Amino acid sequence: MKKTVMINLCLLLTLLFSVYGFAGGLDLFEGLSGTLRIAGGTAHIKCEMLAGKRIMRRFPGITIIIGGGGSGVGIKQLCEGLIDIGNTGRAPTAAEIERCNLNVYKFAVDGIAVIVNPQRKIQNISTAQLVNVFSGKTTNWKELGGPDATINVYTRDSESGTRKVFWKKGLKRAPITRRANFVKSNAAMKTAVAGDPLGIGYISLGVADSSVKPLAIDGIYPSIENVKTGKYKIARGLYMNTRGKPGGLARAFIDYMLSPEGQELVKGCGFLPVK
Amino acid sequence: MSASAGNWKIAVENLDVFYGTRQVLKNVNVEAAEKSLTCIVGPSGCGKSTFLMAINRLIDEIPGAKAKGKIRVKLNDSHPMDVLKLGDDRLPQLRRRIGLVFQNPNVLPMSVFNNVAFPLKIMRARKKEIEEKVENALKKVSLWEEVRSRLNYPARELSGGQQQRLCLARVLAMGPEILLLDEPTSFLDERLAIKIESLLMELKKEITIVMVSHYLSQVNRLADRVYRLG
Amino acid sequence: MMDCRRKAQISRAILVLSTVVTGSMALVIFLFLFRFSLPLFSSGSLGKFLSKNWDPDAGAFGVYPMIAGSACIASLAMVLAAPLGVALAVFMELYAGSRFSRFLRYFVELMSGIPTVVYGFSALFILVPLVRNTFRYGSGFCVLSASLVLALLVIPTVSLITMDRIREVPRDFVLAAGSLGASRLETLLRVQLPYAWRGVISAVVLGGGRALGDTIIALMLAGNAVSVPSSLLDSARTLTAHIALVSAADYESLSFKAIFLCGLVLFLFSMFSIVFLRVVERLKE
Amino acid sequence: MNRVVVLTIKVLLWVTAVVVPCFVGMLLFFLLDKGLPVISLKLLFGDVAPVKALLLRERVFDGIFPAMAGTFLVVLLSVMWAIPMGVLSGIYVAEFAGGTVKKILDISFDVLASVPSIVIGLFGLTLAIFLHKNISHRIYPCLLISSAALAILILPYIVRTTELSIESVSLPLRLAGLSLGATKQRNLLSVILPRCSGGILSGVILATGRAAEDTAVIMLTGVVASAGIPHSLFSRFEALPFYIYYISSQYADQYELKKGFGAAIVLLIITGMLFGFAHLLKKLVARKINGFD
Repeated sequence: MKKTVMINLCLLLTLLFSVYGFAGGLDLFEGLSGTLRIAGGTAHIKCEMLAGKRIMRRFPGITIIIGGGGSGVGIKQLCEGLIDIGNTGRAPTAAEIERCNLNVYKFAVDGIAVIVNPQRKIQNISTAQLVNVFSGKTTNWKELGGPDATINVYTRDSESGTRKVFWKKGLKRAPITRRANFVKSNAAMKTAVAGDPLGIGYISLGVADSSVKPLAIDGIYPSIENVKTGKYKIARGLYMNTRGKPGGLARAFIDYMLSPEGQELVKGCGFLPVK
Repeated sequence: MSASAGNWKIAVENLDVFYGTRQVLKNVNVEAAEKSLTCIVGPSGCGKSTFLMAINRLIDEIPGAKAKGKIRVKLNDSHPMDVLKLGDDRLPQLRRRIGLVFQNPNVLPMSVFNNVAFPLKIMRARKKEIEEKVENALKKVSLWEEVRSRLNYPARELSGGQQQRLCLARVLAMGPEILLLDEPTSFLDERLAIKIESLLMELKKEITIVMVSHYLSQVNRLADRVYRLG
Repeated sequence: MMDCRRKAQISRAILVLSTVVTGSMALVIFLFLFRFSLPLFSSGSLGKFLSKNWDPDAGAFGVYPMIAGSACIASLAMVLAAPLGVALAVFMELYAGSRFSRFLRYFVELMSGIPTVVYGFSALFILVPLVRNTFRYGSGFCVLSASLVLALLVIPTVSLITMDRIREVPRDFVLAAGSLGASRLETLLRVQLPYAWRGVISAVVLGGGRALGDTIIALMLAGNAVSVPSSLLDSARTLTAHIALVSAADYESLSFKAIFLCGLVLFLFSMFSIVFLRVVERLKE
Repeated sequence: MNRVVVLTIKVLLWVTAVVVPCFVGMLLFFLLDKGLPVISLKLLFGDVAPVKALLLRERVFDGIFPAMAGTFLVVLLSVMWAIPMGVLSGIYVAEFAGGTVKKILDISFDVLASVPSIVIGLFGLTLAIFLHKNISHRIYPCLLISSAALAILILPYIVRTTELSIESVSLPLRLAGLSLGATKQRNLLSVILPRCSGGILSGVILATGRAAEDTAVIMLTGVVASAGIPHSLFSRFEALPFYIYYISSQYADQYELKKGFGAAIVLLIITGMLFGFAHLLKKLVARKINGFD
């Protein structure tokens, strides 16, 4: 009994230390200054912003700018040299790696959940139903056991890594209806479905919160536990990519995200740490 | 107190007109008898035109203009009334009964025919009636022969003299009881001026005319009564 | 004396230089849009870019749905804004001088100063749910929502220009019509408005250009689906929103070239509308 | 006209005159209702002391201060590019260009004024990429590129108001200076320009308002959702209109949404003040001209 208390206390202390940055992680940035540009995948943003704020609070000489656009944009801007780190929510393709001489760092594992508005009673959806809804064959909630109203499908554009993975693993490469509304990022997906009682979309597990309701697919609930055990299949790695070997701020940032402190952060964001 | 006895048609009492803060007319008193021709004379810029525009309340359309005093008018089949006290909605009616012809011919941007037909169309006359009245009016001002082949041409293409007569015809077509004329012959050559003058002599048997002019000879020939402004 | 002339020459040179730069700006923008979308014309693949499919993963780069979306949203906005704008102008002239008319004039001027993003932001939380709940079809992000708000954006343009042009109608005509017994309304409708018809057309065309050129309202409210809308409640994407959405960094890529085509279409439309207006203004009655 | 027709028309006019302001009023009221309670120093500066933030001693992460500063800087820069170019061109077109040249220039400025802002943004973006590839790898979409693109957006307004103000100076006044032996340049500087400076200034202020509210141009040329206060021309930056757009599509929680409302009100106040000031100035100028002539 006493032992568990001790362990708990220790854990709490480490947590506190890591939050306040005494525990080594932030020291990676000692002596560095300048601007670090990051863009691309939007599932990463929340987590990287948290890290960025910590770093910038401690080191006023460092500016970290994190933009979105989607995984595809991340790779393209990286290739053009417009940014230092390109986020992707999917593994870069071999062609991309070769063309831009990419170094790839996986720092988290993420699941992609199908979400609806909390007003919907539905809990579970089968893969077949999912395919029909997203390809535009099923257009009424009645067919899913809901009210007699149209289903509003929300999707991401072709730059999105989330879309690519969801399309491949969730929809089994079935086409997505052209009548779908487009949103620009994972966060925007959450806002859109939270605001539309008749909406359905797909989103990074780390970005989803209580304002939207994840659906179990074929009976399996999209939780980080189920991703970890491999039961929930629609999962993907989150990557940070650099052109060539990273140096300076980019190197430090990637190291920080992979450090125990960074990985703790990753966990806090609702992702599965890789270490 | 009121206008002196007799069959007056218009009685203007203590009329002041202001443009903004500038006073254009000061304490004007004029009386026009029914079926007569009253002339207003005075140096240019003394407000003769303003005086005419006050009678049919057209000064309301000039931003900042304001009239004070009394302008009493006795129209057929109605009681004498003070024009300045009329509500806005009755002004169109009033202006149809009191026709005004400007010194500068201000034809509307339409065809010759439509210029004369404009007031008739507004009164919702029938097509046939309009055509007749237009022809009659144009004949009265001796314009018919000149424009009958050009009725659908823009009125602006007529000569100055023709435009002036067109404007007179336009007003006559309304069949007014009172005719206000501002230098009706200023753009006309002598031959036409004489024609118009004889038309006016003819008209005043039927309707009341108030005319502004600075041709003294013309005034002497036509006027039953003369007032001097300024 | 010599010094003086020298000074004049220099100042003149500065004037000419800055005028050359600013005056050629429109041309420069055109040339660069043309330069980057040129490969589309010369390679004979223009048809591919005007097709109905936009799916970069499948190699489809058709911008036709966006052209249709722009046309639908802008024209619906104008169908609303043109009569309302002209009506407001007529109202303000009809009751010119009254307190309400003066208030309206200030209000319309204020409207022209409201940032488009503010319109979009408000409408996102009021209008979109309203449309969704009223029609019980679709998400509320649709042609109708975008057009309604665009109409608000354009109304001041239409009514202020129309009003200015009505005011330019010579006073003589107003007096003539008044003296012939026309009421103010009749004068406005039968004399002033017909005389100012070129002004009304200018107002509507310039307003239409504004509706077509605005990005943020359609981006926020139209839903951005890549398909030709078949009802007012369908989601649609405009050319402008498409340019904003396809963020890319590589101007050699096909999706970026398609974006330049969108830009070129928008540019050509605004150029033709200006030329059209010049021709209209020069027409005789 | 028929009484019924007249009545119908009048009713329609009244309905328009009441409904349009009501509709706009509703949108604004909603905004004020949601946003006014949020307006506070906390909205602007988050948890940082205002003085420290203003002196750039401490960085603001949770307030809209960086967005306001970004908007201020990008607008200031764009106006700085656009005023000299625009006014000089306006002077040339009004005073020196004649005949065909003037006609071509007028058309060119009208076309430029009607080019959608997103197209100008696209121009700026491509320019940035081009410069990045061919001139210097240090150039990205940034404050400099954004302000230059915004300058292109507002240039035609400034040229046109300058031109119109100069042309509205009456002939007698022009001749008065010239008849006293002034050169054309002298006359321009000491008679004509002072006379129409008010008109030009009100045009410039209106153009400033245009630059402050535009979202499309900066969206493509360097604005981001969080960048802090830019410390050089080559930095990315934040801006109020983009912040509002960004929040609208992806607010994380209700507090962030409220900040969006607050930011919308702040932007409305800024542009409203600029427009109000410009109109006031226009009126003063009109009165002055009427008073003298």
